[in-house]
Amino acid sequence: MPVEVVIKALFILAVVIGAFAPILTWVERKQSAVMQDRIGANRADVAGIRILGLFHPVADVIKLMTKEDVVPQGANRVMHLMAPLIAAVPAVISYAVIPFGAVYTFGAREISLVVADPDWGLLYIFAIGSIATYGTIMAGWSSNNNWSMLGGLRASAQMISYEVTMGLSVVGVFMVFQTLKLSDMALAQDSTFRLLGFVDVLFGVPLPAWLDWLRLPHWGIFVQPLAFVMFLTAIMAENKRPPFDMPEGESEIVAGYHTEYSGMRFGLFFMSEFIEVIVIAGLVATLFLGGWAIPYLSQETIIGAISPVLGVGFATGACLVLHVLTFFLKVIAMIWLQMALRWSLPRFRYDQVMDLCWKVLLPLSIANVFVTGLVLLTIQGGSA
Amino acid sequence: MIPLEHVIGLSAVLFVIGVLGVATRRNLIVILMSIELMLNAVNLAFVGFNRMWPVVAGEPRLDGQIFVLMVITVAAAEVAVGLGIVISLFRNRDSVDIEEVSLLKW
Amino acid sequence: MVSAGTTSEALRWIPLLPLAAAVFHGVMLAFVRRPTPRWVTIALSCGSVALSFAVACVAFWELRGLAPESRLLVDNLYTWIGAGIGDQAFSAELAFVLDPISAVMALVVTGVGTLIHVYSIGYMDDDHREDRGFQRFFCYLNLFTFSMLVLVLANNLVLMFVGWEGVGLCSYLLIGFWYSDRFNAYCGSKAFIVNRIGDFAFLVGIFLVFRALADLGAPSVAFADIEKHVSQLAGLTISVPAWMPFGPEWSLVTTVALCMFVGACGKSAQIPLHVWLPDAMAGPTPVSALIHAATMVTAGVYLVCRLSFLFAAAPAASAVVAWVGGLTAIFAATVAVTQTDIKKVLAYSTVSQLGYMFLAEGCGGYSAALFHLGTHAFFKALLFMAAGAVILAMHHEQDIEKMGGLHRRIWRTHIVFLIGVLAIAGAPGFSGFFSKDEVLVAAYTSHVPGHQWLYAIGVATAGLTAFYMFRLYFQVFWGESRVPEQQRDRMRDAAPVVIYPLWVLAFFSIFAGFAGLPQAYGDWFRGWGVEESNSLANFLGPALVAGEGHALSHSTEYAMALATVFLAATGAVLAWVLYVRRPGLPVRIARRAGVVYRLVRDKYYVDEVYDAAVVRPLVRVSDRVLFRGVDAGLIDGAAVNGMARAIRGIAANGLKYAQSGLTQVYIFFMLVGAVALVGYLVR
Amino acid sequence: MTASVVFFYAFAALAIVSALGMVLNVRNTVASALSLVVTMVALAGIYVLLEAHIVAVFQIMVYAGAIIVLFLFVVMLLNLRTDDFAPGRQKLVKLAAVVIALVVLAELLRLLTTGLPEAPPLPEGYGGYAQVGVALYTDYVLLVEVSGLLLLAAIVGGLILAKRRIG
Repeated sequence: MPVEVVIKALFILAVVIGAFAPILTWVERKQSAVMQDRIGANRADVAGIRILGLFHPVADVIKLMTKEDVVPQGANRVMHLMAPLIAAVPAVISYAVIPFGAVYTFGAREISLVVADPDWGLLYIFAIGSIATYGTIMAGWSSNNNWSMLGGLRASAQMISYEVTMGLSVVGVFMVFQTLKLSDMALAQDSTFRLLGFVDVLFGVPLPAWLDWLRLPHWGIFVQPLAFVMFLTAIMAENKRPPFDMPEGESEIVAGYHTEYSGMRFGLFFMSEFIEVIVIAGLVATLFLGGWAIPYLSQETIIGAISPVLGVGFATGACLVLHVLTFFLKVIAMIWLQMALRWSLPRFRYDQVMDLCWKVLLPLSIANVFVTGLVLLTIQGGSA
Repeated sequence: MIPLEHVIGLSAVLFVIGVLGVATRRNLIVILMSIELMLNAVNLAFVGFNRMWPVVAGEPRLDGQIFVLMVITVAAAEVAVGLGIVISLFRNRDSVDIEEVSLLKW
Repeated sequence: MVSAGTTSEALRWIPLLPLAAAVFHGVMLAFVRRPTPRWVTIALSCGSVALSFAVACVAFWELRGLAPESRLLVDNLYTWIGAGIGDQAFSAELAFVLDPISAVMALVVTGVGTLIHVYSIGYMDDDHREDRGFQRFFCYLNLFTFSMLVLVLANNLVLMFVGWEGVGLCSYLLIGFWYSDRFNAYCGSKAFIVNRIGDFAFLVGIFLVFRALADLGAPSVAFADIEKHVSQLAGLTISVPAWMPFGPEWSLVTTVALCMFVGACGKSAQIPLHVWLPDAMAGPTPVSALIHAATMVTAGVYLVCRLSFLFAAAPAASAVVAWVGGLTAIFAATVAVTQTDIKKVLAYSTVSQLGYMFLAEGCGGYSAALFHLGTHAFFKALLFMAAGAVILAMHHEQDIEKMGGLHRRIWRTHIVFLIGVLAIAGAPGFSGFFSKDEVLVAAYTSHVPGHQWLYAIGVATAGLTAFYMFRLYFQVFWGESRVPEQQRDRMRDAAPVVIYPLWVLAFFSIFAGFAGLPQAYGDWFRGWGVEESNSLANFLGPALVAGEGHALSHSTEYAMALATVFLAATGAVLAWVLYVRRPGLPVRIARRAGVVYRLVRDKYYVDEVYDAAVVRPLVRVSDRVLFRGVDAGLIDGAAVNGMARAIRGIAANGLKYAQSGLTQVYIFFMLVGAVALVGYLVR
Repeated sequence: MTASVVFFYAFAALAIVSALGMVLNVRNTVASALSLVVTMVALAGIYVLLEAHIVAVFQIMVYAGAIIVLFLFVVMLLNLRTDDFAPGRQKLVKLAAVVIALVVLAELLRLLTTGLPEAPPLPEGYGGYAQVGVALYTDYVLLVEVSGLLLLAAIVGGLILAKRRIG
């Protein structure tokens, strides 16, 4: 295994698990506080230093680590212990295929900023995501607790339902970008398209030259806006966070599938949710927001602009840094969006969740596929 | 390289395990799962043979893999209906024991 | 396989338009509860047929524009039946072809059809029964037009057979249109069943041709392919058991031709399958005009023309055609003399005229046959429709004994009827004169055994025709009125929509003859810029096999025509004497003739003979042997119930224990089977 | 022995063991189902080793991600904690079935004694989603259509079977 891959993997793990995930617990509390006009977490201190309550995550970890790890009576011990791991691992390894930068050429060396880049990257994420379901189900079943089992039951139904919609809603996206490979997808979005180009294509009216300047980044959200909404909805439902937290539903079934968990095992469920938030943010950014792409400034443009001044090598390096920063900026924006949604919307009723999936999103996503196909056919001259 | 005899052999072993499950277990759900196992064994054989002859007459052929995809599709349909039957059976008999379901006889 | 030809996509609309109307009516009748407004029905039905006529005209014009040898329009919709690969590939296309023969037919069918559709509006106007007869009638009529056009335009035998059966079906439906009367339903069934006999032979013919062509390595049923291989076919024979007549080897072409001719006999009401046509008059009069005079019954004539190359290759079959046609002509003419039902007379006249056409075809005068077919379509349709107008005026009274002296009351009908009578009788200048002349010339000049006799029969029939037609005319329109008093004053001509189509037909009955003016008369107009007068024959020529050219001197032709006209005039005068001057005479003659009169009046007892020889034994065998013995006893008793009883016995006493209801026991048995199978494979 | 061969035997052993675990576990249906998931995943691994990536992904997505979850869902819905069935009625038949199944295995393995050809190297781009997609929508388009119909029928059928009351 090349060193490069290890470095990239370590980097992403460090960023995601080491930095983002713990801070997210704090972010969530802070954001909810802001939205509810409170101050939020600010008490934990080390020798009187509070820095906005940033010590709370540390304190939380210490608390969870030191708590007793209870296995309830009559529970299936092995399954009970394994469940949190199965929930957490897929979330972490999905990050392997999300590119956080483009391919950069340093002399003879090509550096691609993605840990693993299979052709079927998107399918990989779906496949891994479907494994994550088992953690929840096992937790719910093995706890020997009716609330837990109800939670597991709800989780299984909800997750297989939304998996279908999630898959179908992005079909339009990979029809547009003609690839399932996430790095290619991001690369395809590193360009722009004419906002009024459809006039030219549909009616054969050539656009005046000045209108050619009215351009949008060739991002998924602009070419597949409906898919963006549907995919975000479906994947948030997959993550089981509010407003889709039926499997936990603390006002109904105590705490759902993790009622009987304590200590770091509970922490793992907790963490896996946050890691998934980051995965969702990264995935949505890659699919719909151009990934690492800087709007209106393609890779060649940037390198071409800087290299006369500072040389190609430095220019490439600068571009790399800019791209990675852009990517994480987008990830942060998407995390913020999820947090805002989580604290804005009340929990759905169970039948509403199912109705939304099967009666709204699924037909819409199929319609989206049709319309996308039609548009693509028109643009390509309809000779298919 | 992976010896293909062993792939097919593994397929045969898994198939027979599935057969055993169908023939000996009384839990209808487990029987359905055993059928899935048998289908999977067949899939494995398909993929193995496909790997053995990927190119036919100078043209890459994916027939084996496509068949597997179709088998998966059929399996999904089969499970949907099969589990529907299980649920309605359980509703009527309060059990999924296949030996309970023996009314259809002389 | 479609032979080379100019592609013309317009062709498909000729049959499809009437079909569309029929389908619309069918849907409205079957699925829509509310009645369709009459004007919709009328506009759709008449409009579609008229439009189809227009398309046919356009296509005809396009056809005329082509060089004579390559006059062939083709519209290949799709491959209907495809089988086999390579050399043995067989395909029957759903393709329409328009060559001169089918062009003439298509024009006649759509043209006369349009007029009859219009006429039907008036004729069926009083049909207010609750089964929505008006729309039903037009539905059938459109369906018929469609089927007939498929028959005419088909490029292969199988497609033609579809149209053939379609017209048979429509004929059945329309004869029994007023099905609440049992007799009408009976007549419909009779027509259908008698036609089946012919159709069976036709089907055998198709199979034989297909089989023979397959043996030659070119399986096909397309006319073009058959024609291409006809010389090879001529050498083939069929082995039959030695005890059969003419065995043990039959000439294939002759057999096929005879099979086809039997089919034609059924459809065109030739001896011995003519019995259905007079009974078919039970249907509404427009139907009699369209189906049983102008178009469907000529399908047989058309078939023989279509396969003229086949008949030309089989002289024996041709002779049979000629003789059957001739005998039918005179036979039906004699019967027509004695009938008193106005439509029956016309029906027998139709049979007789069809016999004429076959006579011409058997003698090699295919274009003469088609010529007569066309003119006959005009004047016979005219006669039927005029008769229909009379019937309307008489409030559905059809017995001519109860008419008489109508010329004053319904003078418009009278005039057109007279034109029709003159045309069919062969009055010089009228269309029938020329076409009949051509038929007789063909008979005179042919080499069919006994062609002199055939000619004599033809001439005699011409005289008889004039006699019975004038008899009909005088009985109906002249002499003393035998109409009941109170009805007499209320009689008037039918509505304009009924009468106007008659004028059109009357026009054609007079002048259609000039389309195929024989050269002998054409020469009279030479000075007027007419070079080739016999344009119809010239037009048809390339599509038909070359007939035996008749090198008759003009003077011979004039002499022949004169003889015919003289006989016809004699017949007409005789009719006048018998039915106007001395009305009492016919009865006395009939009484004197006694047995002969009764024999002829009762149509030579053909129906009775068939009834005794075929129908009754068949019914008896079906009832006693097949139903009670075979079906109830053998099949129901022994096979169905016996089998069930046997199985019940076996199953109840032993096999039931295998059905334990335990799924896994079944699985076990399955496994045992699998082990056996796999074990056998790896043995 | 390369890494892939080692992985193959590891996955094969895992598949066999977990399959046996599924069939032999008579107490806990959920555990059976989870064993089956392991078999599925192991098979997916073998598919990857056999360079059938798309099949592997779908194996996990559909089998592991949907079908077995559905099994688990039903088990949990019916709350089948343990198999407490009445004493069986057909012990002998089952014993015979086991024997016969083993005979089948012997027969199948006997078929294998003839040497199979070595797996040839694969052409460029073989088995990618593009190629699979093209094959699906050209040569096998009828199959795709029919399976779509089958799925629809299965959805309707499953719905009607599992619904408590119609209407």
